[in-house]
Amino acid sequence: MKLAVLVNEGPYTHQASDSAFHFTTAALEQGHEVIRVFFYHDGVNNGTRLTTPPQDDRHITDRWSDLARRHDLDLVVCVAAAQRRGVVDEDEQRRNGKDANNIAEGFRISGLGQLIEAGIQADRMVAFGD
Amino acid sequence: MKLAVLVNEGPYTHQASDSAFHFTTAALEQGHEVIRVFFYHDGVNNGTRLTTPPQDDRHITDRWSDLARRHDLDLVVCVAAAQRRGVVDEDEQRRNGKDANNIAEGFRISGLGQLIEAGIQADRMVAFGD
Amino acid sequence: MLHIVNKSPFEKNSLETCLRLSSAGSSILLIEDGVYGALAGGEMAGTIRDALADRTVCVLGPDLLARGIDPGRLIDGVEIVDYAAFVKLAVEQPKVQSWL
Amino acid sequence: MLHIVNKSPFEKNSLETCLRLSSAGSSILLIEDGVYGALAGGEMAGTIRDALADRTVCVLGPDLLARGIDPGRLIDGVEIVDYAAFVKLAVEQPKVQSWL
Amino acid sequence: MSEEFTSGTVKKFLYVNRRAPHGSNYAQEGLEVALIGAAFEQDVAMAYLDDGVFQLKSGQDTGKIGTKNFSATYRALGDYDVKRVYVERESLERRGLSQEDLMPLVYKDEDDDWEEKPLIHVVSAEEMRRIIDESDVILNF
Amino acid sequence: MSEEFTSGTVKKFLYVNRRAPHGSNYAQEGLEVALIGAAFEQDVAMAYLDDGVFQLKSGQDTGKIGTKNFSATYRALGDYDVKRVYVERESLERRGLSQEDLMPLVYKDEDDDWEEKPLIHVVSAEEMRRIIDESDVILNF
Repeated sequence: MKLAVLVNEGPYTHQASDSAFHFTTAALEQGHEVIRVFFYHDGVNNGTRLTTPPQDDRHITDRWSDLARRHDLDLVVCVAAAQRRGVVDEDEQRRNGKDANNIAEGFRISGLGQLIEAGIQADRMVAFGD
Repeated sequence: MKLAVLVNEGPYTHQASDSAFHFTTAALEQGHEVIRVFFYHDGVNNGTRLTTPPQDDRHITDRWSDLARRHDLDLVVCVAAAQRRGVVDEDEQRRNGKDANNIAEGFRISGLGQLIEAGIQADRMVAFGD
Repeated sequence: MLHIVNKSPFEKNSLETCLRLSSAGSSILLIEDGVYGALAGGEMAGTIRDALADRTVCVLGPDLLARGIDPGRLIDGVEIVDYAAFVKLAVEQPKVQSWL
Repeated sequence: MLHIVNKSPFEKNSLETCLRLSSAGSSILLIEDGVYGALAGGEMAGTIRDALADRTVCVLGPDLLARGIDPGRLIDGVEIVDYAAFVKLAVEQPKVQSWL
Repeated sequence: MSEEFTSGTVKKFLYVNRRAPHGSNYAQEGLEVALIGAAFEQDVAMAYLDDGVFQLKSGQDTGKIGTKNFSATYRALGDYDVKRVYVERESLERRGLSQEDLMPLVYKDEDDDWEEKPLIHVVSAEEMRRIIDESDVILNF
Repeated sequence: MSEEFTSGTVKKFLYVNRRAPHGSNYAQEGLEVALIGAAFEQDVAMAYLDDGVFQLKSGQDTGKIGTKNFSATYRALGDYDVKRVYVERESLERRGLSQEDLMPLVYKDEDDDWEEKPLIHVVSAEEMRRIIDESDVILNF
């Protein structure tokens, strides 16, 4: 079955990103196709490579990047939400005249249309948030 | 009177940072001394220079930076909370082997002790959050 | 003491807890979504009226205006304050607590 | 339909609203802080028991364990599921809604 | 827009709005989803319940808190071909509100000589339950 | 630590914990503040009420959700010279809990031959109100 996942909160502050990760992993293990993980609201903060969590804690962003690499997952960060919160890739850096970018490996920035498309294409969309 | 302000939520997602800004401005206008604004939890996300909010919206980070410049405000971002969320200055960039930093002008990263000190030194500490 | 409540009482329990644990003589300031607690016709109105017997209840005017609530819709006895008065409340009361 | 609730009913109104607006035959899954809603001794227990008459109520085991709640403390009839069963619930039910 | 994905598939999207405006921006960002979504030619409906009914309160003016007054954007719903906006009666009543407190949203009915028609339908919990059950993709903001 | 700031001033700090653990990290980051704060030789007390009482529930095991099990850290409170931990009885009762459900936190009393003494005091709403009123700096997490 085709599944899509929506993540509405940032890493560490709320459990949403953890729950979404475990759900996505379990879905992949059962052979389902996860067509997209969309990061909206504060969820965009999952996509920064600048985090350094304590050594004895999980690394939420790296975990998503790894999962994306192994399963060819499409991790999409909403551009409008990302601009408000300072998550930037090379394109956005150039377009908005910023002097740095912070997007993590495996994440891409795109429009809200990608969320709607996921809703249309997927058999189920499961949302995690506050 | 000596006041301290605590901001526990990031920009745009919650009104906390807006309320804290208006409160701080009003306090300064009345001649009070604001000895520190401390950013904790998701509040650390106020201190990134990479945001690009819509043209017709307020720029929350720039507004804090401007206020700090005009009133010599001490804007402190909690280091432990910042590491979890990817807010990085040059020191943190070096220490954690990151390839970029994103701290905004007028903000500095320091320890939680700065919050306790503010609580001891200030006559009143006012917290804004979720 | 100045107690600050910023959440709608229809969604979260902050106002209820603040009313349970605030003492006579204290001031309660409703800000952000907390201002909905002052609606005269709302389910919480009775509890707020009880509190008014021995506590002061204020709402932040700018937040009220943002939400389109006419002052005439508020519980009688609730005062409307601006940010300047918010600062004065924090300074006049010996202590401040935000019920986050 | 699968209804997912992730907030404690003692703090927020999500579970109450989910119970009001879910239909007979639907499944309700409590995750994260939502698992506290399944406590047999809690104030919400009566509402959950009523829902069990025509709906299925599950709690996510890993979240229950994290919070130190022994399965013996849950309302009778509430099922404990793991992440694999969470996925199965989402797949078996024709639609999914998270009450965020 | 993205016809390769959308052609042929029309799903019932329901956006459930349960939070007050301004205190957080879930309301604003939720509205953005609905408006973008309308361009995909899906069957879109909005549900307002719990504190979400405050989003539709008339007379909102954010001038003194300096945030964006997105409440004007709700008036665009009709232009974006969203014709079904449901508000739960019980949620209104618990908050001491009635339909008269809400913005008078309208749409122009192209099948009826572009007559202006009300967009908001105040419904019971029972009707809201059915609306939810009949939707395919349900997102809460 | 920072003696230039703290010498001479001893304030009553009260950390009010009202949120459940794990669903959000306010509990964990609030505990971090209390432990750092203890090093400043202030008079520190903890209050647990509403869903905050769940923070002290015994037997927490985050192994299967992969988050940090910071509940062990509460046992350090006594070592950090925090000797007053108050739990509101009404909050426990509404959740069907009693003191037996909580971690048995203790501290070693240096004035009483280092005897282990219980750290947790279950108090009424009335007592909690007085504890709050008597504090100087009150932070909610």
